[in-house]
Order: sequence, then C-alpha cells, then structure tokens
Amino acid sequence: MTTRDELLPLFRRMVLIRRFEEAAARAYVQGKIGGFLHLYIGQEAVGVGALAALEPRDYVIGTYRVHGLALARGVSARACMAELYGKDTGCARGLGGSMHFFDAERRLLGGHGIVGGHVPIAAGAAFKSKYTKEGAVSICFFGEGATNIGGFYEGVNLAALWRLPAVFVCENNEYSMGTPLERTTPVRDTSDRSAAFGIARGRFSGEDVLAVRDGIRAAVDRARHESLPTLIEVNTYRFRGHSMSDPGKYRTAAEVEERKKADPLLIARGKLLSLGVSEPEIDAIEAEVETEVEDAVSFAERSEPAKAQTMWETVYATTEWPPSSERGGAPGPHPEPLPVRAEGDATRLGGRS
Amino acid sequence: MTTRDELLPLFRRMVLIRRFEEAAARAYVQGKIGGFLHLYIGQEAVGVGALAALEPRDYVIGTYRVHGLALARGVSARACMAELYGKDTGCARGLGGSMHFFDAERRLLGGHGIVGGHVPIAAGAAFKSKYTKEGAVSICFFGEGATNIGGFYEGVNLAALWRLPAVFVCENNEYSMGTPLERTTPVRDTSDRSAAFGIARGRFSGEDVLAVRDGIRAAVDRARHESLPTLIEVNTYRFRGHSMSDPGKYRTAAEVEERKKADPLLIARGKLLSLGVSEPEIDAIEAEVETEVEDAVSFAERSEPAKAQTMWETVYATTEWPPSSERGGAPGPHPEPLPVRAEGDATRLGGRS
Amino acid sequence: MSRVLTYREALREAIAEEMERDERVFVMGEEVGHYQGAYKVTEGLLDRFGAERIVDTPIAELGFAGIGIGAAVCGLRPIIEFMTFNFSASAFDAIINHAAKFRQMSGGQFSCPIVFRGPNGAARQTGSQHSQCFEGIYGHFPGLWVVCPSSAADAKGLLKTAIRSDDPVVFLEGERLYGLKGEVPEGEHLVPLGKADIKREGRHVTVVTWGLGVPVSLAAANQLSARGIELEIIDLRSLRPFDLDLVLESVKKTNRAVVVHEHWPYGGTGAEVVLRIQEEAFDWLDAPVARVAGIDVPMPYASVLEESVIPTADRVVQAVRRVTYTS
Amino acid sequence: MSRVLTYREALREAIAEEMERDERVFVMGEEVGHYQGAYKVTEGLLDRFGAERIVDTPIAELGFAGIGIGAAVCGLRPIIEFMTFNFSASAFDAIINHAAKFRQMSGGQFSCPIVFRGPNGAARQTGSQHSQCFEGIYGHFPGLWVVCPSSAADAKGLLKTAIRSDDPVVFLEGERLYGLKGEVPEGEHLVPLGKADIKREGRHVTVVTWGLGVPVSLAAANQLSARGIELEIIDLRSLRPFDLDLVLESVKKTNRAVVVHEHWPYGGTGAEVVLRIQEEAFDWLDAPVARVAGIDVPMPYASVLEESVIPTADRVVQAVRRVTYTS
Ligand SMILES: Cc1ncc(C[n+]2csc(CCOP(=O)(O)OP(=O)(O)O)c2C)c(N)n1
Ligand SMILES: Cc1ncc(C[n+]2csc(CCOP(=O)(O)OP(=O)(O)O)c2C)c(N)n1
Ligand SMILES: [Mg+2]
Ligand SMILES: [Mg+2]
Repeated sequence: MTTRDELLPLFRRMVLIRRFEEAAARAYVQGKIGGFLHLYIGQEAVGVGALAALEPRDYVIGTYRVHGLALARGVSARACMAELYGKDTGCARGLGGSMHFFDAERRLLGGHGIVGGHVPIAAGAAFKSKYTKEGAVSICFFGEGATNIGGFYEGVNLAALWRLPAVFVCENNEYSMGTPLERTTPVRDTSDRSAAFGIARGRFSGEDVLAVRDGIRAAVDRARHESLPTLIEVNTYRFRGHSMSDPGKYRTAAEVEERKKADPLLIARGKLLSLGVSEPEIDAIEAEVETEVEDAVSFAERSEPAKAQTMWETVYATTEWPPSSERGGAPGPHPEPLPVRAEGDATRLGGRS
Repeated sequence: MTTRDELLPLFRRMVLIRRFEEAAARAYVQGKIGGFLHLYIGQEAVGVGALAALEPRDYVIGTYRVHGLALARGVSARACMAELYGKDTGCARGLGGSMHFFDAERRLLGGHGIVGGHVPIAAGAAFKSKYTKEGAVSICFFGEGATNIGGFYEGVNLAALWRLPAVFVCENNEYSMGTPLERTTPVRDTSDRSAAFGIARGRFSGEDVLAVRDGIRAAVDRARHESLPTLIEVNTYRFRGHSMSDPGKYRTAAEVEERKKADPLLIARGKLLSLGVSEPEIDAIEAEVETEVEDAVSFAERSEPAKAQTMWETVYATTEWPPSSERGGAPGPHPEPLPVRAEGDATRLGGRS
Repeated sequence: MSRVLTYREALREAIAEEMERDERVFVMGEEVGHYQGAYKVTEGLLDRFGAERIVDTPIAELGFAGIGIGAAVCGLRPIIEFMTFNFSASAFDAIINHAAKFRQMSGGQFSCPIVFRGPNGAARQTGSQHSQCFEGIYGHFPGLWVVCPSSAADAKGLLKTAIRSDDPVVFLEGERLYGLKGEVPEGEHLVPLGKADIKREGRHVTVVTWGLGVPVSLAAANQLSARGIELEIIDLRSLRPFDLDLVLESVKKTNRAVVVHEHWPYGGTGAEVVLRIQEEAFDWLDAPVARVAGIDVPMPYASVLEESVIPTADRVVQAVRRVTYTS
Repeated sequence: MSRVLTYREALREAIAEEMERDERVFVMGEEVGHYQGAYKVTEGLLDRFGAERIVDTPIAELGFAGIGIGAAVCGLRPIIEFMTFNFSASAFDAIINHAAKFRQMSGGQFSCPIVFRGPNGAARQTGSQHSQCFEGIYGHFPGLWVVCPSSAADAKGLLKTAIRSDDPVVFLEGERLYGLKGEVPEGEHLVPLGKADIKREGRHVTVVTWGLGVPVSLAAANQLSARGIELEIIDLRSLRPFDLDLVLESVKKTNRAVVVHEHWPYGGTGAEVVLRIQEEAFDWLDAPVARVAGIDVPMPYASVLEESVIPTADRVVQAVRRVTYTS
C-alpha cells in the first residue's frame, strides 16, 4: 500500500532533479557550463525509484547521464552544480564535469563517458561485495543503445557465470542519440538478452516511481539474498535532446508532447493528490526545491575554480606528479616562473657551437 | 539418401586432416615446426561437413585451430605443411604459421589468433556480399570459449541487426584450453545465445559429417536466400591437447578414450562399409592420403625458407618498407652490409667535441 | 581556382567525391546518416548516397570496425567513422591486431584498404575520457598509416588519397579544427601520404608539428616574427611514416628544432621526430630539440585547467627561446 | 642470504607472499587456477589459496579487466593476468579509459590499486598477433605505472611493490625471460617503482634498456669488453615514470648512449628516453643517441625472420660502434 510518506520524499527527489537540470540547462546556454550536458529530464522516476530500493552500503554506477542518479543518491545539489561549473567544491572537484559525478561516501562509482565501459566495473563492485561477504548489491544503469557493445555483454556474462550480486538496469528511452531502438538493436525488448546469460529478467514502465522501486527491489533482493544478477529493461523517455547540442530532428515535437503526458512528475503528483496530499503541500515542496536549486547555483557561482593542485594530485596516488621536467607551461605544484627577457636580435641567437 | 559418392570425398578429406595433423605433430616434436600448434583431430567432421555445404564464392574464416578448415576448403597439404615449416611456399608464405592460414583464391580469410576477433570480420565479409549482391555466404568458426568475448557478441549482433548472410558455427568441444564449459559459460547450450540477437539457431552433433553438412546447409540457405544469420552449436570434442604444449591434466585419459569411440572417422568408415564400400577401397584412400601427406612433408622440407623480402613487402601495399633508416640489422630489400673495422683503443673513441 | 571551405566541408567533399568515383566506398559509424554526423562531417550524404552506403551503426566500435576490416579485405573501401577517436579504444584489437596485420599474416594475399577517421584530441571540457590524442598510439604499429591534416585543403586532399590507399589509414581530424576555414583547390585535389608541407618558411628555428599544433605554432611565429625570429613551420600531415627528409633539410638550415603537438609527452610521434632529428642531424643542432606537448595528465574538465594543458602559442614561444638561448 | 630462482618462480613467490600478507589481494585471469597458468606463473596457487582468490575466467579480457577495476576502486587489490599482453588490446578501453582515469575523474576520491600483468613481447614463432610489446603503448598514458623487470630478483621485488601500490600498474613480464635464473634475496624483498638499476658499470657508453634488452645488452657488453669498450648498462625496470636522474648521471659520465629495447622503433619508451637524454644532457653528448629496437614490421612466423627482427647483441655492438665512431 502506497502511503504518502513513502511517495513524498521520492516526489521531492524527482522535482529536485527536474529543477536542477532546468537550471543547469539555463547556465549552459549562458556559457557557464561547458562540455556535454546530458539531461535526465523525463527519466527521473527510474533513478529515484531504483535507488529507493537500495541500502547505503550498495554500489551505484551510471553513464554520462548521471545527474539524476547522483541527486537521487543524496549527493547535494550544491556539489553537483559546482561540478558542472568546474569548481573545486564540485563532487569531482571540477575535474569530472557533467559526465563524471562521483561520491565515495555514498558509493557512487561514477558517471562514465564510454558507453558500456562501466558495466564490467559494476560487476567488479559486486565481485568485491561477494569476496568480502559484505552483503552489498551493485546497481548499474545504461541505455538501450549500450546493449550492443561488448562491455555490456562481458560484464553481465561474468556476473551471470559467477553469480554476482548485481542489478543491470537498461533505461530504454527508445533512442541512442538520434537512432531509434529498431535501428540499433535486433531485439525489441532488451531484457530478451537475459537468455544469453541464463539470468532472471524484468521489464516494466518507468513512469511510476513506486512501481520502479518495487520492480528493482525484487532484483535487489535476488542479488542480496541469492547472489544472482538480473537484467531489467525499464521503459522510459527523455524529454530533452541527447545532450544540449542535439537538434533533435530525429523525432517530432508531437511525439515528445505525447510522451510528456506520462511525465513521471505529473503521475507522482496525481498520485499524491489521490493519497490526500494537498496542492499547497505539494507547492511547498516545489518551492523548497526551487530554493535549494537557487542556492546550489549561487554556491557554484561563488565557489573557487578547480585547482591545478588537484589536477596534479589526482594523476597518481603514490608519487608526486609530474616530475618538474614534465610540467610544460602549466601551473605546477612548484610553480616555476618562466623567465622573460628583453628580445635580442634574432641573428645573434645563442647556441652551443 | 546418403550415397557413397557423397560420403567418399568427405571421408577422404577427414582422413587427410587427420594424417596431416599427425605428421605435423611429429614434425613439431622434432623441432621442425615452431610456435603453437592447435590440432583439429577429433573435430574433422565439423569443418569438412560444414564446408561441403558451401559454394566456391562463399567466405570461410576460422581461429588458430585452422588446419582442418584450410584442408577441407581445398588448400593443398603441401601449402599447409610448408606454412607450418615457415617456408616461402606456405599458404601464408611462411609469415603466418599454424594459426594464420590464408587462401585468397578459395576465399579463406584466415586463421586468426585473437579469440573472437575474427567474428566481426566474418560479418564484414557478409556485409560485402550483401553490398555487392553477389550472393556469397560467410561462415565463421569459433569455440564455445569464444562466446564469452565482446567480439563474438558485437559481430553476431550486427549481423542480426543488418540481416547479413552469415553462419556462425560454435564448435563446442567442451573445453576452452583447460577450462570446461561449465566454468566459462553461464548457459549450457551456447546456441541459447541466439535469443539475445533474435536470430535462428541450430544445434547438433559433430560426429556424422553428413549430418553436419545438412545442418549447416539449412543455415547457408537461410543466409543465401533470406539474408538471415544463424547461430549454430556443433557438439564435438578434441582428442588432443589445446595445443602441443598442453599437459592435458584437466581431463582424464578415460574421458578422452570414451569420446574416441565416437571418432568421426570411425563413424564415416562404418557408414561407408554399410553403403557397400569395401575395406580395400577404404584402405586405398588411406594409402593415397598417406602418400599425399608424405609428399607434403618432403615438399615442406625442401622448400626455401620464408624470405625477408616477403616480410618487408607485406607491411604496406602502397609504399616500399621500411625506409632504409629503419631496417636495423635485419636483412632489407636493399641489404646494406654493416662495415666491420679493426677495433681501436676504447680510450680513443671518436666524437664530435 | 579555389574556394574557401571549412575543414569539415572539405572532408565532406572528399568523401562525396570518392563515393561518386568508386562504388566500393561507403561510410559506416554512429549517427553518420540520419543524424547527419555528430560533428556534421557527413551532413547530407545519406540523402545523396542512401542508407546502403551511409550506414548508421549501433554503439559497437569493435563490431563495426571489424565489419569494415572484413569488407575491406573482401574488396570494398570502407570509411569507418569513430564518433571520437577515444571510442576507438573499444576497437583497438580490430585496428592493431587485424587491420594492421591482415596483409602480413596472409603473406600478402589480402590487403586491407580501410580508413578509420574521426575527431582526435580535446574538444572543450569533455573530460579525460573524451579528450585524448591517438597518433602516438597508432603510430607505434607497423602496417598502419597515420594521417592528421591541419588545414581544409590538406583535409580534403589527404582524405581522398587515404580512401584510395590499399592500406589501412588512421585519419585523425582535429576536434578543434572542424570550423577552420581555408582555400581548397577546385577539381581533383590529392595530397600524397607521407609528404610534409612547409606551412611557413623561416630561417631561425624549425618547428615540426601537425594538427592543432599548426595554428598554435603559426600564432607563435607571428609573435616571434615581430621580434625578429622567423620560424619555419613544417606540418608533417602524415605521421606514420613521416617525411623525415623535409624535416632534416629544414633543421640543417636552421640548426634548431621544436616539436609541437597536442598528444601527451611520453613517446608517441613527438618523441619519434625528436629521436630521428638528433640521430640524423646531430652535428647540425645548436641546441637540444625542444618539445611542446599536451601536459602529462588526464584532461581535467574545468576550462581553466584544460586550457593550461593544451599547447599554446606562449609555450611554443618559450620553447623557441630555450632553443635559441634567448630566455 | 639468497637463493637461485627462475624469473617465473620469483613472480610466483611475490604473488604468494602478498596474498599471505593481504587478504584483499587476488589473482584473476584465464587458466590461472586449475591449469596452473599458461606460463605456470601461478602454479600451485589455487591449491594454496582456493578458487575464491585464484579466479579462472572465461575469455573476456574487457570484462575481467573491468571487474578488476571495479573491485580495486571498491577496496580490493586485484592482480589481473593477461595470458599474453597481446590480449590486453581487447581490454584497452578498461585500462586506459577507466583504470588510468578513475582517480582523476573522481577528483581523487577513488584510487585504483590494480596490477595488470602477463608476458610481453615475442615468444617463439607465435606470429604477429602474439608477439607484441606494450610498454610503448601503456607508457603513453598518465595515470598508469609501467614496469618491466629483467631479472628474477627485480621480478619479485617489483611485483610485490606493484601489488602494494595504490595506483594501477602495467606489469610486463618478458615472455622469453620466464626461465631465466638469478639470485633472489631471502625474506622481504621490495624494489621501489620508478628506480632504475645499474646492471653493469662501465665508462665508455651508457646503454639504457629493460626487459629482454638487458640480457642482450649484457652479451654485447661481454663482446665489447674484450675489445676494451666498457658499457654501463642501466636497466630502467620502471618505464613510466622512469629514472631519468640515473640515466643522466651515467650519460654525463660516458658522453654516449644507446637505447636497446624489443618494442617497435616508432615512439614508445625508447624514443622518450632518447628525447629526454638529448634534452637534458645535450652538451655532454659526443654522438647522437642510438637506438636498437625490434624491427618495424609485424612479427613474421618463420624462425629465421623472427630472430632477425628481435634485437641481438650484434646489433647492440653495431650501435655502440656508431656512437663511438669505431664502425
Ligand atoms: C564507446 C562509445 N561509443 C560512442 C559514444 C558516444 N555516445 C555517447 S552517448 C551515446 C548514445 C547512447 O545511447 P543509450 O545507450 O541508449 O543511452 P541514452 O543516451 O539514451 O541514455 C553515444 C553514441 C560513447 N560515449 N562511447
Ligand atoms: C582474446 C584472447 N584471449 C585469450 C587467448 C588465448 N587462447 C587461445 S585459444 C583459447 C581457448 C579458446 O577456447 P575455445 O573458444 O573453446 O576454442 P577451442 O580452442 O576449444 O577450439 C585461449 C584462452 C586468445 N588467443 N585471445
Ligand atoms: Mg537510449
Ligand atoms: Mg573449446
């Protein structure tokens, strides 16, 4: 039985993701955020629902479309926004950017930019959990496009063979950049691929956050209690382009408008109302979230930029880097001012001979 | 209805592979052949039966365990043996060795050493056939161990998506080097994996060469006439080690002896007898093959070794290689004798300064 | 006669012309068709040549690179686009173990006429997994050609030659150069592989560079020229093999050299060029050959750090001062 | 106190000791367990440590390398064996885009303490797909350590240190060195990463080398010593980063240098060493730095050709003659 107490915090998290990303998109257009920006808008119920089925000890890993997962996992809007701004206070200290959100404390293992590359890593987190018998589950998110690449296959296959406690969640949003599912994937239901691994499968809609939570929970339980992986397809849709630079010509505005009718935020709002939550209560949450996002933006704006020191220190854990000779002109840990002299006559260049 | 005329040439080919590889193994032990030597003994009916379902225009590609395919495709025992001996007369001019047999005329695309790496290449040959509408089918052989690697997955997946005329033949010989199927693969029947691609499957025993031919023919027809790929598991067994250096401790002698009862050569011989072929007729074939193999060995022995010239010419098609400065001490296309002088006193070393 | 095209348009023209000329040529890659190319190099080509020859792929670099190799050894002439070269890491085995070796392993029976192309190097703020240069990697492997044009004209002329080549060519486009404009000759315009080009003549210091290094070095040359130092800028264009003769000729004239490139400092094309210069022109050198490279760190996201990692005209100027002992 | 062990045994001892010492250490790879290792490095370890810590894998280099990375960032200390490093090409993306960058992308929150190890270079007659050297490739990537021991003692001491390192280490074992015997100290024996070792002192020419290049150079040194030329042989051992200081010290003494390595000539560790020597010791050099490398071709199968491709003592001798102007 759904209670308002269950749904309210999930609703709040979804609204937070939505407003956060809207603000990020504005900042991007203003040139305050660089690189790629892949928005999760429309898919919020998947990440929020799925992560609601987890415990703090569980591992979470995702793709370049990671803002929603990070916020759903409890990374602060401040740390997320600051990361987008390339600031030292960001959740990857300004080194990762939009695609590479991390949070060691919350066991968020990224934010990865190579499609499929993180799937074996998720299996590795599950391997560690099994090895140490710590009871943690590893959950891995990826798009339907990713089910065509070897990293996906090898990761899930090894998890199947070794019975690793992992949940593989394919967020089928019907497009891989501009290419619809039928032109990227020979099966229509990506969870069909579970047959190649002989593992359990799941498939459900990503519109209702609680339904997502429950669907994922079954797989999480299977992982935690039986040490068995599951491959799940969640059907969803992104309302925005693949990234901010996507002109979106591969689908019609009408298609997008149609799909927005099943906006997971609308659905959750409707459910809340039917559970007796009042409009003002909901409005209050929305207002609170807006404040939180505004605060995150102004925090990001006023934070210090990412530091050269961090850049050096994160190359190696076990040595000072780089040795002085490889610093080129970039600011180093021991900045070496480059001497500037009055120019001589080029015909009187010095030299050894 | 099997006729003797159908079976006799296939039997002969299987015997040729068997005797050829026995001779190769002897030469290997004598140190006349180097590198790896992966024998096909026990699996002959698979390659011979499968290739009997093909036309000359079809493409064939296999792994490092390729002698049987080459001989079944009609590459001469001479060219094969000479290749093992590293001779200029070999089917890869002594540059490829045991793992890399090629024959452009017979559309044998190798002999490849990277597990799974050749599967996309097979799909590429099929792509070419579809692109040019030439009606050729591409057949690709690999072991059950290879079904765990991304190259296999991506190759078959793209063939499925693009409806390429390809036949993917998994020779399940139950072991991947020393590891039995149940420790490498989460499914017991590798053709189960066809479900991940939504393509047709096949599964049959590799003991009876004609049954193999017929099983493969169905898939070849599907490829040729419907432009659809098939994933087939053929159940087989190798009687020798993974390669010559394999101590084979992972299985008992009793297991191997048991399996030898279903030796495809024995089975074919029995069938021939029941079809009214006489013992002397069979013996004559055997004797003929022995002569052919002996001839191949002596051809290989007396052939010229692989040439440095070939080594240089095969790096690039479009430029002379290497530029003189990169030849080091190796014999080059324009051999540059290295001057030898009487040694001076080391304390009087020359120098610029 | 020539027109001004962007680097991107020049590449597109090369592809279109070669596709017109030879039916065996096709393009394959992610989003090359309906989406018109992630970097729009293939814009309009789907309409013109159809889906059989402009082939959108799923995300399966190893798979479609391998398909290209299979098609190439069977007689087609594939152009495989990596959306960025970073993703070629997923196809690494196909490129180095199959494309580079097919001819050799087969004793010369098969050639592998394939072009692997796509953007190389840093875009802007796309982070460490998306900002790498690959010439230093692919250059290591005999059997591959490696090419990296810096101008619209070279982009067109080299790509056309690469498509016609019977060997595999790794064709690295500057991710920051797509919008660069330049004169491109009308009509058939071919640039031979393996030949460098002097982008600026000068007598004091030889700068050996390619790709993004060319505009950076040209900017430095302008700064230095005002102070009486004239750089000779050699754009290698082809990196494996590279035009050592032209480099040596210039160094023997200037007696000083600087290599400038975006890739990381360890090894790679840059170090190879330096090694060959000191080997073949040692007695002509008046100073050690200096290197200006991308800084030896995974690319950070923050813009301020990223711009400190990529070679700049200032760093070239400093290197020139070092080799001219004027710093 | 020391005993004579083979290089292979020394590696095994390092793994066993570190596994005894630290429960987080495990080994994963193809045939490392029941089969006792394709090259027998892990012989006996399955019996001793059980299948949970000596993990046989399917053929899935990308998958198990990635599993290692995931386990490492979560706190374990995986040793990932590639049956040969050639197969690491299939795991290239995992190594260069994930292991090398995890720490950086996360702003330092995660480290990736993992060892990728296995045989590097040519065995005998295994052909072009099975005979490659990878130090020139992995050395290019900041974030990775690259190590390549040439003796039993170094093999043990470096592997132990690598296993304890908090960073990813690419640990390249000489495919032709496994049977090499040498003294290995009893008890805890650790060799620091990043430090080279003088394997032979001499005053006339500095030879910078590693891996198979060490025995080859030592053989050349014996030949030359009889003629009064004494080579100083520096075994780099760690290739990224490498011990430039020791190299420079020696070159400043001998005024001549030769680099000797099995990998192909283009770029790589060899070219980097040459670049740094000429950069930092230019005024001390009496001759250009010479290179002896594997010949720039995919490895042919035929034995006679293979042996002409791999560096030999004769080729080192010729290079020494070049830099001493005695040829
Ligand atoms: C190996 C690799 N190839 C290509 C890309 C470029 N790329 C980034 S996202 C993307 C589409 C992914 O689609 P899907 O897996 O469905 O996820 P979605 O973006 O829809 O969430 C592509 C092609 C990449 N990042 N990595
Ligand atoms: C990518 C890669 N990894 C590992 C190897 C080493 N190797 C060669 S054959 C083999 C076993 C293959 O088993 P299977 O696919 O069942 O074929 P079979 O040898 O039984 O015919 C292995 C591990 C390789 N050649 N390529
Ligand atoms: Mg998608
Ligand atoms: Mg097998």
